Formats: sequence, C-alpha cells, structure tokens
Amino acid sequence: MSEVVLDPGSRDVDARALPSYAFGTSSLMWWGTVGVAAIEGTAFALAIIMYFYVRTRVQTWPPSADPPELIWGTVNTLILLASLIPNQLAKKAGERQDLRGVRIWLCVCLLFAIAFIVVRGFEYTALNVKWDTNAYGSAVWFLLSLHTTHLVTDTFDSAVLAALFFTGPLEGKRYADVSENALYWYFVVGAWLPIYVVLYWAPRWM
Amino acid sequence: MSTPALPGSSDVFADPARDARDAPLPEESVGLWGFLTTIDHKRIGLRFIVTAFGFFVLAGILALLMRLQLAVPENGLIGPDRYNQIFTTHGTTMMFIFAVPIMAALGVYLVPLMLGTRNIAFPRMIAYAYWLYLFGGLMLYTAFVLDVGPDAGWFSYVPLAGPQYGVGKRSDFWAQLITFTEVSGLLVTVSIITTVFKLRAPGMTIERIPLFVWAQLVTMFMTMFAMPAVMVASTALILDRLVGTHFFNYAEGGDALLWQHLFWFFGHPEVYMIFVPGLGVVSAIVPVFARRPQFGYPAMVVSLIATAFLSFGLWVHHMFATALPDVGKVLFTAASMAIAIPTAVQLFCWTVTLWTGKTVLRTPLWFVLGFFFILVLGGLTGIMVSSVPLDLQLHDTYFVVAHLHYVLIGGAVFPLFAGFHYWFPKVTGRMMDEQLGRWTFWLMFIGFNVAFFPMHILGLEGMPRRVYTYSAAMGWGALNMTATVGAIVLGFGILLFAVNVARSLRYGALAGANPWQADTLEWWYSSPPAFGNTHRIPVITSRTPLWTPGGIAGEVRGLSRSPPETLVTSGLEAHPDHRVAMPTPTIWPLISAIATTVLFIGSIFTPWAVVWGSIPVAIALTIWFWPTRAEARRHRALEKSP
Amino acid sequence: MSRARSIAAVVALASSSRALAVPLQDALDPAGPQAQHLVALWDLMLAMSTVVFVLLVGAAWIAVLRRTRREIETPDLAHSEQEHRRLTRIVSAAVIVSALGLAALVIATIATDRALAGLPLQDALHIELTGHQWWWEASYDNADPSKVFTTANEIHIPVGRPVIFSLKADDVIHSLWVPNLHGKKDLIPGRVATHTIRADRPGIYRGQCAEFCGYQHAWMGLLVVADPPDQYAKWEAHQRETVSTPSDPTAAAGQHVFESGTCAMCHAVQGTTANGRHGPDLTHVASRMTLAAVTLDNTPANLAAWIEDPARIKPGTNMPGNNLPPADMGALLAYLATLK
Amino acid sequence: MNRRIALVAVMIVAIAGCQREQRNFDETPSGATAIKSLRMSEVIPGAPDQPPHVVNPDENNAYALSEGKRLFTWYNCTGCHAEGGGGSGPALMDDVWIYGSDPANVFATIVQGRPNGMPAFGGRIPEKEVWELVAYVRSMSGKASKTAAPSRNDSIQAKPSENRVDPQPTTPYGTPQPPS
Repeated sequence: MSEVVLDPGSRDVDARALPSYAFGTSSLMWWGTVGVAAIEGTAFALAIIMYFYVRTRVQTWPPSADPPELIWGTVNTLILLASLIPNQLAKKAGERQDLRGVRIWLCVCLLFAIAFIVVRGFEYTALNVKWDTNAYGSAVWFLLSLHTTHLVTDTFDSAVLAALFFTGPLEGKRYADVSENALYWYFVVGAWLPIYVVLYWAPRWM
Repeated sequence: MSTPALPGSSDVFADPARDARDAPLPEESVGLWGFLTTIDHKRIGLRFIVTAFGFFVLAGILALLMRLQLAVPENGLIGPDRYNQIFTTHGTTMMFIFAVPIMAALGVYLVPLMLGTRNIAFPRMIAYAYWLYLFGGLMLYTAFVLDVGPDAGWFSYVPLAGPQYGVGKRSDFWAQLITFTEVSGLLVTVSIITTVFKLRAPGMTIERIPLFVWAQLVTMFMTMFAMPAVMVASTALILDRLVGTHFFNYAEGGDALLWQHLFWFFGHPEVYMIFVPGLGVVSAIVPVFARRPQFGYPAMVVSLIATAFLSFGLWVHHMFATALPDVGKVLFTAASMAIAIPTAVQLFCWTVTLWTGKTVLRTPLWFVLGFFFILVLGGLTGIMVSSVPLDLQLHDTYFVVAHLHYVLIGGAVFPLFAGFHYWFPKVTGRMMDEQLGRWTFWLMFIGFNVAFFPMHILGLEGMPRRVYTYSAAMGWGALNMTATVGAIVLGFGILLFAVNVARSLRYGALAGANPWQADTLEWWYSSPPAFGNTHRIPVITSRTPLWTPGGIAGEVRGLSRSPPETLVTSGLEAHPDHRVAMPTPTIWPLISAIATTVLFIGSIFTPWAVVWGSIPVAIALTIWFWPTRAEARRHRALEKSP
Repeated sequence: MSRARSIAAVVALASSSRALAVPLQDALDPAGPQAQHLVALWDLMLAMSTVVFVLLVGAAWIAVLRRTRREIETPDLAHSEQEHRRLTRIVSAAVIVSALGLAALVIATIATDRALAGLPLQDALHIELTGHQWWWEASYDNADPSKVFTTANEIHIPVGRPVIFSLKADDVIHSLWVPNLHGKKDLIPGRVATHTIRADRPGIYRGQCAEFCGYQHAWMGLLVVADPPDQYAKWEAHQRETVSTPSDPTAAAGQHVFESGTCAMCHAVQGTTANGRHGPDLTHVASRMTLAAVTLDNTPANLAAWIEDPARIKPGTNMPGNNLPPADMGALLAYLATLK
Repeated sequence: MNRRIALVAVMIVAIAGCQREQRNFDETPSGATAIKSLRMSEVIPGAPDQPPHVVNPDENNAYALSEGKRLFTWYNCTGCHAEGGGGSGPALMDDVWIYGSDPANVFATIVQGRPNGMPAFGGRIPEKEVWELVAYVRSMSGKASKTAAPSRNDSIQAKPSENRVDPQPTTPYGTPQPPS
C-alpha cells in the first residue's frame, strides 16, 4: 500500500474567491464552543454522579431534610424552555445576517436569561437544606451553583454581544458569533434539564 | 507558477523561492511589548516548553534532596515535615506542571507547522493559558519556599488533606494549583482539537495526518474528558476545607473513597496524557532515521485511539488495597492488562520499520532505544501491579515508585529528550552536538537504571512509599545508597543536556530547513520558521509530503498578508472552506490571567474573593473580546459573505 | 529456598550484616499460605516478563544496531506489497502471542484470587485493629466480654490458626501490611475492612503502615509475633491479668508519678485509676519488645529518652515532652518495668 | 529604588504570613510569668503599674490551633463545655468571659482551675499544650485570624468551624444582657 501520488499538475487554490467567515460546523468558533461545552458537560455529569454516590452512603433520602420545593425549580424550567424560542429566532436572524432581527431577539434572550437568574435566587431559598448541613446539602448546592455559574457567565456573554450589535464596530463574522452563542445557550438549557430532574424529583422518587 | 523544487534532493536547502515565501509577515512586534502581546504559536509554544523544563529542573533538585535524605538509614538531613512538602511538591510539579503541559506545548509549537497552517486556532486563548500556567507554577513554589507547600502527596488523599488533618493553608495551595493547571490545560485542548480538524493544509485528508499529530489529537480528547474529574474533586476539597461542606466527611454522609474515585478517574488518563504524546514523538522520529515510511499507519492510529478509550476504564487499579468488592477489581485487572496490547502493537510496528529500513543512528534514535528498553520494563512491571492479588504486596511500596518512574521517565522524558535533539535545529536553526548528545544519553540511561532498578527490590523487601527515613535494622541502606548514586548520575546527564543546548545555541552547526531530510511538513519551512510560518499554504497529496515526489502539488494563493489570513478546510477531506483573519497581538490575555490569578489565590483566603474577584476578570475578558474600529474596518475590507 | 530467590533476583547487594534476630519484612520470604500464593504468582510473572523483555528489547535494539548507515541516505518509498504482507503477518503474530500471554496472566490472577479467598476460617481468632496517627491499637475480641483485652503495636497470634482482622481507622487512612504473611489492606475512616492471615511458621514478622498518613508514617511499624499455640495461650492469659500496686517502694512512687502526672491523661493501665483512651494501653508495656510503634528497642535508656522528649525521636508525634525531675523519672521507669 | 522597597515589603508580609504555618514540634514556652501577671482585682494600693502583657506564642499559629482543637476533645473539655456551646460548664463561643479573655487569664483558668467545677490541670497537661488549648479556646469566639483558625472536623457537624466564626467583642461577666 505504498503512497499513491494524486493527479499531478498544478492544484493551486485561489483563496480570494472563498468567503471570509462561515456558519455552523465549518466555523472555528463552533468547534471552540462545542469543545468547552463538552468539557463542562463532563463536569456536570460528574457532579450528578457525585450526588448519587452520596446517595449510596445513607439509608433515608434526603437525609434529615425535606426535598427542595418544586415551585421555583419548575417555574425556572418553564422559563428556560420558553427561552429556546427567542434563542432559535436569534440564531436564525444571525444566519440571515438580519441586523434588526439580531438586535431584537438578543435583547429578548437577555430578558429571559435575567428572569431565569432572578428566579434562581428564589430557588436557592427553597432548597430546604444548607450546603454545610450534610453531604446531601453539599451535593445539591454544588450542582445548583455549578449550573448558576454557567448561567451567569453565559448571560454576561450574551449581554456583551448584544451591546456590540448596538454600538458596533460590526463585521460579518459577528453574525456567526450570534449563532454560536445560541448554541451555548442550548447547552445551558440542555444541562439544566437532567439537573432539574435530579435535584427536584430524585429525592421524591428514591 | 513554478512548482517548488523536488524535496529530498540536495538543493532543497538553498531555495530562493521558498525563502521569499517565508519572509516574515508584518504585525509581529518585538521587544518586551512584543513578548507580552505575541499571538504567534511558536513564541508561546517555545516559552511554554522552556518554562516547563525549568519546573522539571526544580522538581529534579527536590528529587535529589529526597535521595540524599534516604541515602543512609535514620538520616537527620531533612525532617518529616519538610520532607513531606518536598515529595509532594516534586510529585505535583512533575505531574501537573511539567509532564502534561510540556507535551501540550510540543503540540502548540509543532502541530500547526506539521499541518501546514499559519497559526494555531484561538492563539490569544493559548497566550492566556500560558500565563495562567506560569502563575500557577510560581504560586506553588512561593508557597513551598514559605514553608506553606502542600504536604499530603501529589494525589492529596482525604482525610489527611481534609479540613481536620490538612492543617493550615497547605492543601488549599495544592487544590488551587489544580485549578490553575486544569483551566490552562483544557483551553489548550480546545485549541489543538480545532486546529487539527479545521486548519489542515488542503489535501491533507484524515489518513495523511502525521502520527505525531494523531497522538496529540488523542491526548487532547483524553484531557478534555479526564481533567473535569480532578477539577470537580479539587473544588469539592477546597469547599470542604473553607466553607464546611461534607463531601468527604464520613460522619455527615460523605466518603473518603469518593475522593479516590474522582481523583483516579482523572489520574489514570493523566498518565496516558503524558505517555501518548511520547509515542507520537517516537512515531515522528523512527521513520526519519529508518529512512522509510512508518509501517502500519492505520494500526498505529487505531492503537492510539484504543489506548485513550481503555485508559478511562482502569482507574480502580489504584485502589486495589481498599475495601472495594473483589469481583469488580478483577475487571480492572483485565482492563489494565488489555491496555498493554495497543502499546505492544506500536512497539512491533516501530521495530519492523527499523528492521526493514536503512537505519542511521543519531542522538534522537539513541533516546528512542532508551525509550524501548525502559518503557518495556516499566510496562511489564505495570502488568504485574495490575494483578489484584500481587498488587496487594506491591501497592504503595518502592516497587510502584520504580514502576511509575520507568513508565514516565521511560515513556515520556526519554521521548521528550529525543524530541528536543530532533526539533532543536528547526526551533533554533542550529544543530545540537552529536558527541555531547551521546554522552547525555548514556549518563541518563545508566543513571536512571542504577537509580530506579534497585527500588523494585526495595519494594519487595518491604520498604513503603513516602517514608522520610527507615530503620538501620531493615538492611535497605545499600540499595538506597545505590539509588542515590544513580539519581546523581541522572542529574549530571540532564545538566550535560543543558550545557549542550547552551553551547549549540551559539556554536551549533547551521541546520538549514531539513537537516534530517525528514518527511513531515515542519521541515518545509525555514529554521526557525518566520511569523505566520508561510505566505503560501501548501497543497498536499501524500502522507510523506517532503519524501514523495510531487508530495506538495501546489499552493494556496490570495491570502491577505495584513491582516494575516489563514485557510480553514473541511474536517475529513481538508477541502478549502473559507479564509479567516488571524487575531492581532494583544496584552489582554496577560491582564485577564493576572485578574484570574488574583481571583484564584484570593479565594484560598476568603470565599468572597470569588465574588469580587470575578469583576476584574469579566472586565478584562470583555475588553479582550471587544473589536477595535480599525480591526473591524480592515476585516470588512476583506469580507466576503458565505 | 525463598531467601536464595531474593538474592538470585537481585544483584547480591543486600548487606549480610542483618542480624538474624531482626524481625523479617520481606514479601519474597512467605511464612503463611497467603504470602505463599503471592510469591508463586510473582515467580510466574517475573519469569514471563523476563522472557518478553529480552525478546522485545532485543528485537528493537538489534533492529537498529545490526546495520547502521553512516550517512542519512535518500528515503526508499518503494516497499513491495509482498514485503508489506510479510511484515503484517509478523506483527499480527506477535500481537496474538502477547494477547495470549496476557490472558494467561489474567487466569493466573483469578486463580490466585480464589486461593486467597479460600483460606479455611474455622476457629479463627478475631482482632479489631484500629489505626491511629502513628500507632496500632489491637483489641482481641471474645464472646465473653470480660475476656476482651487491648494491646498496641505488637500482635501475638497462634501458629496455624487463621486470624481475621477487622480494620478501622480513627483519623486518616492507614494500611496494614505484613509482607511475610499477606498483602496490604487499607484502614479507612468511616469503613470497616476485613483481612485474613495465617502464620504457618513461628517467628517475628515486622509490618509497616503502607498508606501515607502524616509526619510519622515512616515510623508506624507493628510486629506480628507467631507463637506456638501453647506459648500463645500463656501470653493471652497473661495479657488479661490486671496489675496491682507494686510492692517495691520506688515502683510505688513511680505509680504515683504516673497517675498524678501527665501520663494518666492519655494512657491506661488496667487495674489502676489511669484510664486515658487516646494513647496506647500500657498494662503490659514491659513485656513488649519495642517502644513507640517498633521505633525503639524496649530498654530503660530508650524509654527514658522517649518520655523526656518524644518529638526529638519522632518529630510531630502527639505525645508531649515531660521534663520530670530525675527522682520522679527513676521512679517512673521502675514502675513501668513492673508492668510485665 | 521604590521597586526594591516594594520587594522588601512583599517579603515581610510573606514571612509574617508564614508564621501562621510554622510547625515547632518541641519548643516549650514558659507559663510561670503568665500567672505572676494576673490580678483578680482592678483596685491596687500605691502607684498603679501595668502588669507585663503576656503573649501566647501560639496565638495565630494554624498548627497550634489545630493541636488545641484535638486536645480539647482528648482531654475531655467537651465533657462540660460541649462543643463550645456549654453544658455543665460555661459556653466558650459567646462573648461572655467570667475570668477574662486575655491569653494569661485563660492560661491561669486552665492551670489553676476555677470554682464550681473547673478542674486544675496544672501538672496534668504540659504547658506547651496548655498554650495550644488557650489559643484554641480564644479562637472559638473568633479571636484567632480566620486564615489560621481550624476548619471543620471529620465528625458530626455540631457548630460552624472556627474559621467561619466572626470575631465577638469581649463583654465582662455581670454586665446586664439585652433580653435576647
């Protein structure tokens, strides 16, 4: 299987004719976002595994604490699912490179994100356990805080991107950034769903 | 457009067309400001390597101190408290600050060159990763000098490193160092994976990627899924110590073994993250000195991938002595033995390549021979400790100390020194001295074996790990003295290497572009390659572009020089997709790294540092992201919508 | 035969000056069935590994050294299909042989595992071993609670009878390892592990903590003394006896120093008011061969130096220094000497 | 020139920082002067003089504080003071000090004992360990620096650990307590 030389003759490439930015899997930023999401997804998975490991150490669950109140967690999950719509519309507007559309939907996404953070504040008050009560409390607070960190950082990212779209200076590839930022929001939502089930329903079912 | 001179022929050295092609692009500033703001993957990669080698020397000195203390029984040279800090800092430095980062740094420097692109993906993030890594290492050694160094072992088992028995701030410095090196390591992984998939020269399809790049790619995927485990573990440890969580407090529902599971789930892939790049370096060197393409390329690639998957399935072999159920442990014996097969496959392929080639013996190949000898011995002792019952006798004894040094120094340091001697001409433009290289090899080879082989016997004779002294009645004195003498000889070998480097920088023979007449693309550029590596990205038609006639069948024209652009190609077939502008040099990665360092170190002393510390970090990152008007205008000038 | 093996396995560097009276701590010199199984597995692994090592490294080094060229010649890219197929067959054969060898080792491991677990346990002696920072507390269980007694750092066991340790840790992780009898087992706080051994040959077997546990991990030794059954029964009966006030006046004064000073705050002597739980039980300290977890031989001079300033001998130990006036120290030593 | 000053300043801070971590295993500070300096009454005949201020060598030393915490349980102080909340003995975590909160006062209380049941540990606990206990007892009400104070124990969580307790003012015994 010696190396076969492809068709000889000049195979020069004229890069001038190629676009200067791209959407989806051909853009570098897509790979960067998915790479970071894979890393943090592993961290979320390990935090959930830690929660169930701690479960194996005690008989009654949750140990000497009531399960977290359902109200705020469920409200937040609904807000998060609802936020998928403006997120998708922002992504589409970005891919259409529609400046007005991007501005509107990025702001709507921002409102949802801020609402989610506010409700998250109430969630913390309704956990019925403190982080230093026992290992269960530590695992619950660790899981929720890990997600909150991602939520806050992504909200800040989106806010900076939205501000950029109002003040400029703009260029073509910023629209690609909008679609990748939407991708990361999908990850934040995707990560929340298993955590929601683990935090709020696992204590009731186990 | 004349096709470039046929590689492999003698006049490839004096190629005026190539020299013009490699004239440096503008945008590269010099002096201190240039040093602090550079985004050239070669400058950052080189300082990564030099810094990691600096920490290697520091940790080596600590190792010599340990050997001096253990040279004679009941020695009073170093007390237990200081000795615990020394062996912990030695282990932590070698694993977290030397081995993993220097292998990633090799990738940062060489992968873009081997792929034929102009720069690494996300170069500013790589600059940020380097500064964070540097500040983490400095923090550890400042703590060590101030007698606040970590003292619970490089794996920092709980409860000894826990809130009750880990007194003071020592274990906090360890846990925070993990955060530094992990953030830096993970950012490098994202960058190298994106580079390998998206920035390859046109025509470099999946099966034309050099084996060194495959090894780096596999290592980065392992890093990506292994490091989060130790980040979760070290974060849980620092929370236990500072804000009173109970992850590892058995009285409140936690468990000491939770730490071991989390740590070793990362720990074992980590030693493969150190070892697999070593395999990549050997795969780069063997075909060049055998003067023939590497035999069994597909088998080698599959073996690398198999090693990566298997490495996640055998972490429990570090915990055979704990009270885990035995039936589970036997599974881990089988997995631990199975991982020897992919490495064996690569060993056979190298041997066959060397057997059927017109082999020429230079210093890099000497180190590869040392690698064969030491790694095979280390791999066989590894098979011994992977057997559950036998590990009950060998675990946590000097037998394991011997095993880990055989596979790490044999599997990573010897290939690394082979790589240093091999790529030194490309990095500096001058050859290293062959005679000094031979002496370096034999001093290191003999010193290593004299130092570490006796430890197998000490382990069998009952000497446990991490003891600051031992009783004279045990009869271990002679073997320990031998080990100390060996360690000193190994130290002289590494010192001689440093002398060789210093000497060759000024007096080394001029190397030209391809002194070894190698096959991979990094030997196509001038030595050292200019900023941006080349104007015209090559079009590849074979796995050994510089050997196969017509291997470089064309060039990519039309990429702007200011702002410098590079070509993005598709993942599998490397068809040209679009061009992207490289970022301009900027100071903000350094400032963001300083802000992050303040946040990390502050959070050791007060949890509130996380809150107020994150504000300067957010500001620095925002300014780093925010495009300047001039930059946007220049990009819009070259813009073309998809 | 095993002593010869350990010398054959190593270049004869082991200093021959090791006094025979010195307790053994050597995995290649089995004194019980468990260590015997492990040495058998070790021999198999060593033999196979040596063969594989010689073959592999020999092939690799010969491949290079047999015919090295002087100059870097032009690479030859034309390797015939036929040669490629031949090399593929060679490599595949080598891989298959390696896989078979590894499979054999896995089978040998499982066999050894089953043999270790198969130790007959009837009429076993139960000992509850608790690891403390830097000493071992052994309490011999018994159906009749009045017959339970506690000792430290020196564990006598009857030859031929299995011993089941239940392992607990009081502070950090330790690891019980007596290489002549069996492999090691960790003592983890919050968990209870079991470890079964049996000595088939009388002797003094030294062990050491094998999991890093802090400042004095290096000096956390223990002795397992395998006595013939009758000698063991005498020892056991003696351990159950409590002590009464010694008749000799200096020893009696020493008892007063012991109970009115700092000693009674941590140590216990059964039968006296001293009932401290955090230090080793000293009821029969004089009958033990060593002091401070097999660090010092049990001589009056060592005992005096240890009581005076333990931190000079074992820096970081939890026992504080006691600068007693000479008269009190003399009396105390006399009293401790009576605690046979 | 100012860079050198800054460098020296950093070194001083760093050296001071590391005092908290020193492990002096066998140093035995003398306690006799502490007891001599004590007076039970504010009223003094003749010219008033200032008793020598006694400094506890282990005041902010992390190792000594953690040893103090171990000895607090080993010597069964928890028997009467519980985990610091008090039981038959007074509480040690609050701001009320019956016999004074200075290191010398606490040292004397431990060595001499106090009426209503506090045993005299003089001669029973070596002085070095008494100083460690003094440092720990003061840290229970937040008087030790937070970076040196011990963290939680690997046992049932009875109270927030000393490194999470905010410093309490010292109100002498007998001052009317606000109705809590």
